[in-house]
Amino acid sequence: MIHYIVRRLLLAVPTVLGVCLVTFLLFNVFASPEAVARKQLGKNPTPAQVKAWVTAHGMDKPMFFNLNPGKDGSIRPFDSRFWNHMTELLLFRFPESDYLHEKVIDLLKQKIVPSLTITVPAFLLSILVTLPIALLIAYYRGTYIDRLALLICVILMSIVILNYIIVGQYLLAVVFKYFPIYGYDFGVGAWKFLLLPVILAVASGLGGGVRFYRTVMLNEVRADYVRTAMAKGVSEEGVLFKHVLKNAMIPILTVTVLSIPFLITGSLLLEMYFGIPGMGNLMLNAINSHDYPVIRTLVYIYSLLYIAGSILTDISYTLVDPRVVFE
Amino acid sequence: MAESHLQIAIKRIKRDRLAVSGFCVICLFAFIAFLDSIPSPRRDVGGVQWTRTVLDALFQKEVEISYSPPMTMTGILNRTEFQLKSRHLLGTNNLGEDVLYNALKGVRTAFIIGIVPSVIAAFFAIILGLLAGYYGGWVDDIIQYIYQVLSSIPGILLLIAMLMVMERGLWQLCFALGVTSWVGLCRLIRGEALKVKSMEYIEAARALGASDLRLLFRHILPNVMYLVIIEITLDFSSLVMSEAVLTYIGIGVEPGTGSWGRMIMMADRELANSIWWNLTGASVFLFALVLAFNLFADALRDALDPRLREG
Amino acid sequence: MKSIFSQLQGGKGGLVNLSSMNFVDRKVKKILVLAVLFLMAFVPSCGNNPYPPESDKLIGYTALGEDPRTLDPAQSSDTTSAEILCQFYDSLYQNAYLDRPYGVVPALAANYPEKRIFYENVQEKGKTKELARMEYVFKLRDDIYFQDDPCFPGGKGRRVTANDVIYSIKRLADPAVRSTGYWLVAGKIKGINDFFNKAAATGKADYSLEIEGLKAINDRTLKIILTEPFPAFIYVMSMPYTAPVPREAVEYYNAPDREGFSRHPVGTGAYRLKSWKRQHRIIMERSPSFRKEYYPSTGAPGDRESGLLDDAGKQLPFLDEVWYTIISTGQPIWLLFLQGYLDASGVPQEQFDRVVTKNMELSNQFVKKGISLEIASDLDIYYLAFNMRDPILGKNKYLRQALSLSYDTDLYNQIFLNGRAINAQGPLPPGVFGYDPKLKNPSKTRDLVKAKELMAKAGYPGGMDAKTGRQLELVYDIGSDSTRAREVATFDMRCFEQLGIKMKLQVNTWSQHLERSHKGTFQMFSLGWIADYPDPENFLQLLYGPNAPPNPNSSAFANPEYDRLYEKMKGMENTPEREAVIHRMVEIAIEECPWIFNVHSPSYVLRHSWNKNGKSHSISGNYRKYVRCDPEMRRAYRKAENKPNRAALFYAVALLLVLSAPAIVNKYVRRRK
Amino acid sequence: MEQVLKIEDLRTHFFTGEGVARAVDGVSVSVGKNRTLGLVGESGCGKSVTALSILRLIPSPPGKIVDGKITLSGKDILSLPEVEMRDIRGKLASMIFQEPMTSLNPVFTIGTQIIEAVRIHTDMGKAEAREIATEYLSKVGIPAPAESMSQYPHQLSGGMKQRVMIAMALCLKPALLIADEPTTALDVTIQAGILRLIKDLQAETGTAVLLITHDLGIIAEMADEVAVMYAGKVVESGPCNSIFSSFVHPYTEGLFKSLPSRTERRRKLYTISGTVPSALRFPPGCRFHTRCPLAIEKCKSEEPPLVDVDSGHRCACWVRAGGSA
Repeated sequence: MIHYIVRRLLLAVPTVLGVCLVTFLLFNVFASPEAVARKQLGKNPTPAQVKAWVTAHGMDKPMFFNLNPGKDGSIRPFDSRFWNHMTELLLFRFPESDYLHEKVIDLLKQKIVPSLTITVPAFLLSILVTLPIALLIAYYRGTYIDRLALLICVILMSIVILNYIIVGQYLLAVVFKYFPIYGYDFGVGAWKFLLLPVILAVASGLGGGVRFYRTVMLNEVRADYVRTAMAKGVSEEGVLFKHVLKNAMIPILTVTVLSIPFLITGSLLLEMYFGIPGMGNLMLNAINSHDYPVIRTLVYIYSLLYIAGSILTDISYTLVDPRVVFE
Repeated sequence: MAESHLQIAIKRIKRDRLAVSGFCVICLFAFIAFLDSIPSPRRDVGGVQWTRTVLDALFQKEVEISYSPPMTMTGILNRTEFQLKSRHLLGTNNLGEDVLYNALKGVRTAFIIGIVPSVIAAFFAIILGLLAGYYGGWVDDIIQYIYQVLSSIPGILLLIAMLMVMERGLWQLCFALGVTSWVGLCRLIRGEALKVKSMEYIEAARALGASDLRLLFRHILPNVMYLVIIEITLDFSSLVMSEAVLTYIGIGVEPGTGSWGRMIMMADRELANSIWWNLTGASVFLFALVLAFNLFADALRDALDPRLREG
Repeated sequence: MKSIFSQLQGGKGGLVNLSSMNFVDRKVKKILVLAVLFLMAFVPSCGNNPYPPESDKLIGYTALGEDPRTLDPAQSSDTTSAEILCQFYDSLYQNAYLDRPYGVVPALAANYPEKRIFYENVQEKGKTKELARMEYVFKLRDDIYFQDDPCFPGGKGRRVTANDVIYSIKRLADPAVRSTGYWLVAGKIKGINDFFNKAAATGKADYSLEIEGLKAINDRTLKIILTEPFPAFIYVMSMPYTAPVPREAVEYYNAPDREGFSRHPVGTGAYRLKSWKRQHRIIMERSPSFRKEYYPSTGAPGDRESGLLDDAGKQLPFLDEVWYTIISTGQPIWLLFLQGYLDASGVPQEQFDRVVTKNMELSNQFVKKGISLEIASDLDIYYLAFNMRDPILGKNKYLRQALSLSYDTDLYNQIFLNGRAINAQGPLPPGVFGYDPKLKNPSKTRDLVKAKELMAKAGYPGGMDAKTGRQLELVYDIGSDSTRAREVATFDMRCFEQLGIKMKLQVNTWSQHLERSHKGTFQMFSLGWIADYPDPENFLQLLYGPNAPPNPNSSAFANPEYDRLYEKMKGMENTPEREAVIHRMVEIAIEECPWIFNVHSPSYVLRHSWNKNGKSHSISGNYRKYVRCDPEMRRAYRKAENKPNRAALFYAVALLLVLSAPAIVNKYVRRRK
Repeated sequence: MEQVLKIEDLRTHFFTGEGVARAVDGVSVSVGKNRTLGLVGESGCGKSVTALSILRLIPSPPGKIVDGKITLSGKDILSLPEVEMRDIRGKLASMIFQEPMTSLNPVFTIGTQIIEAVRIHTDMGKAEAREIATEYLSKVGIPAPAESMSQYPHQLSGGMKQRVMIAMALCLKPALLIADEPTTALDVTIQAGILRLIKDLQAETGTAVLLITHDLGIIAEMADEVAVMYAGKVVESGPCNSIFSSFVHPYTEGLFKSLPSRTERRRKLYTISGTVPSALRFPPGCRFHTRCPLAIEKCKSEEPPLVDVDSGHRCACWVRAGGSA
């Protein structure tokens, strides 16, 4: 197994390099340094200031190879934007945020916990809620209950998440006053701020989730082994909850484990709407303030997580599917 | 053969009452988008350089001072031409703009956002997927590498990064959405092309001396087209919704383009003031189109996908 | 658990046939019951208070639109950063809290500065020129200490000296600091440009270099020499840019492994930073080393009546802590304010009609809640600029006046600003020295008859060019394609079309727009200006000839008399004489009509009854220390406004049960069969 | 003789969107203890549906047993509530399926699956059930049965899987074993072994066997009685010898003719012309008339009844067996 993981990690290296290259192209080739500088320097920057900013960020260096002699006359061909960018990312020497004047890595450390406090409960709760509902619907498959439930699922899916959030906040927090409208607290006090976002996150994913799980279940229900189990005298519920569920876990696991990296991404909208100071908010702020170093670093780190997540998915297959073995 | 498949598919869809009603709604919306795409034959008043369309001419209501509830009579700046009825059927927003008109203006944007990125994505996916599946070898390796890299970057971030470095705009958004979403389809097409490639009739055509290009586009492409069509219809809903969300968080279409996301963004604060019509107007339009497409796309997939047909 | 279970199943003929239930159902039902119980019992009791339980500290609750970009006073450019760091950093002077028109009073300085104009002979291109210089001498108070901080030996804040002020000003000219306030002193303080250039050339600023115009005579006395007379310089000395910062703190916190000086303010203000969680909350607490300062005992007319002078002579600050919750969207601010969790709020535009009546008073439902409304003039002017270099508009005063006369500011105000703005008569907004409340601009009373007469006088009777007989055509530029911009433009153009003129709209991107305005290829567009400091000079410079584009005089208005008066006014003190000069300048501007003066847009602030001593100020400053609060009133209000609605929850659960009825019925039917 | 299974006029219909498919439309057969009934017919003629109907495993909706009576060891199956039906499945009657590859649950071990079958119907503890499972695994000829218990289905070959299925089906000594094409998916070399196994175990336990197949060779080897089905109906039934020696129905004749003959190598293989009619639209009259070389006018309008042509040999045909009715 260790052998397998090592091999997968080695295979991921070219992908990581590719991600670095993509971010370089996006942020160095398509974006003009002067424009970025002006956005960061506020009202009335003097040209000298702009130039100083560009120099300080190394954005005046040549793109790929630096053939100009430096101050001491030596030529350092790899002191270029491309190579600096690559070493910065690959060696985890993350830059400072242009807007917040703080190390991106420090920002991440601050933001990750609030994001997780909302995405992890939402993630677990939504599995806990959608899976049983999907099983129930699979139990009633073919009946009008199934058709009705499916229609409701499609309807729930067709409501944009904005509406869940806006109407949910309005009803539950503004009109009925069950929850705080906005805010967050670090530590245990956070729970009362998390309830509403978590409920809304679960609700907004309910339709799609139930439908997906139902499809997975029904694909399994049609399988031959189900008939065998029924012929053995296993009750329909037993078949559903034991035989079908364990088989259905395979596709479910793929989707679930792959979505784990996104737990760290946080929920952009929920964080923005409820004032949770997490990764989503960081990202939004970076967007609005054109904070390239933050976005660049986030793209890179999330890609690493995503790659790790996909390796994790493959490993987790072995837990539910005996047919999969490492080789 | 293909003909009869199509006929069977149509028959299957016709049987599904929900899908048929979904299709009708889509047609209605498409008609509105069409009206909003052809320039109005009428001349503008006062030489204002609006790029006016038939929809503008038909529905544009005058601007009021501020909010007015649904069914209010139009008022202060009396310009009585080109009005369907002299009422604000869905009221006006804080700028006094007619909500119904704004919502109708969102239809065309929704259709563009719903279709153009898919088409762009399909373009990339078809070309790269076919090449990878057909030629295999190093071509396949390179293309697989490209989409391996792209799919390793979480879509939303890649999208944000692209929109950050580009100017904001409807077409830029379409492009960014398209470029970030072709990987899945490409994978499917590659697999399908691999499968079709080894089939006997392709072998036969090759033996008859058909060129690679001809094989690719005359013989293999039609066999993977159903995947493309399914993908495009299935993606429509999520694209329309993502436009609303992206505009809401400030990286979607630029101001001045009709957009339900923008309407929702402007309206979300109004609920507390019991001004519900603006939010409701945008949301209902969005919901209706998305629901119609969801219902229709499901039926279409069930009807077209041979894998499901046999199952 | 079991008892609840059976209760829920009901007695006779319960919803479900219990005997036939198997293990799966039981599990599902258990989860359902748990969920319902959770909803019923737990949710309403969690309460909607967004703050931790209150202690006996007196806390003020405020909202902030975004994180401050920086807490380094040399870098602040946005109002959000300024709002926060002004509380930490006092400058030599501060904006007078209650006085209107705006003025400054000493803060760290012991008194107003001594000023002197002297002349100096300068060699320029071989010729000797005599130039006027201005010398300021500032005296610092004796009891000013930096806030206690680990960067000082023993953690005790040291006394502030004149050298600290010099250090702070030098920082503005250090390219590495990336100061956004350098332009305020660049070219003004003698020798500061040399300092900047040297630093830029070597890549590192040498703070031991002397700047000619900056001298510490002794620990308490500071001399500044300006390259020209500029009385408004006292405003520069009241801005946070020039607030003294301790060199120890800069060096200590900018060490590689520390979080940076921009995150760790060490100043002399009434408050110091207690905690700052990004995108969440900034908490500031009373600084124990704050100097003895007292609430002002004089104010603007009406302040005594409205109770703003009740606390006169009391020691500042009043609040133990101020909590700034960062809320990026407007709606939560408004809702939290209504729930009593914020002490003050603006009036959101979409709420305006509901909050403010047609007579510009607070509507009854808010008055009943004890909320009060303050309408404060912001120092701004919105206007339509004509291009004075344009061959048609630039040469034709009557045409410009006619256009001005045809413009309906009142209707504009109604449509686009809920009628909240003030009809501008001239370039100066209320609250600025030299503003004349009695001023009546003859071209600002909408009068189409008169406008048409002027059109004839201008050579365009009925909008037709008298010479060529062709209809006059004018181009209106907008710099954005937003709906709003188009709406406004359409409105403006409709006004002018009534004179028979043909209007064309030119839609630009912002960069195109700037280019057109720099090249002077436009004819008219609308603009706004918000003051940097409360001196009329800041507004009147917008029409000063040498300030033509790319500088802020977008109209490229050039009038020799105006320019001469401007140069004179710039160096004058706020005397009646200066006022007369300003009035004359305004008169010229009105007569020549390079702009259509549109509106001044005031700000509307709502305050709860417990929020005492609130008064809005257009320019950022250290105002938190004046604010007082009555916690009892606040507690009572919050309690009354935040009762959760339990009935709705009950109905929701009932609805859920009804929705799940088909499944239960179906199950029952199946069993029977 | 004691009848273990007696099916009378069974009708199982499927109610689909396109109409009612009468997959089984009036089938009556019976099997006695220790006997084997072979059910023969082309695919789609309703054999499997009949089998599934016995265990009431018809997917419902859309399927439904609309009429008929099934008696299994004296119990009226169709009137039992679902809960009691569960006790019958696997205990009184068990079933093995065509696809051994997919019929076992891939994510459980073989042991788990057999033990589950045992424990559902008995009060045995885990250890006891394991013993029985191991015993039966060795009985069906699995080498190293104890080790195989912890193996997963994918680790076994197709033949082994089918043996596991048989072990699972017989471990509770059911009165009836339904074998639905048990060897179709297997290699020819393995087929004989599986069939032998079924026969051996039948001899040991006295189980009645309902063998469903389209392979007349297997019938010849295994069955005591034969019923030939066409389009949801039994067209000919009787003792194996009688049918093989003197088939009456033209359809049966067609089936036999289409067997590759050992004696006449040169002759072209016979095929029954036309295709099986869709269950949605059975032709009126005799359902075989559209393909029958002997069809007369009467066949097109009236349905032939099943009549005795020999002792216990019954046939439904107007032409060959019609005169007497």
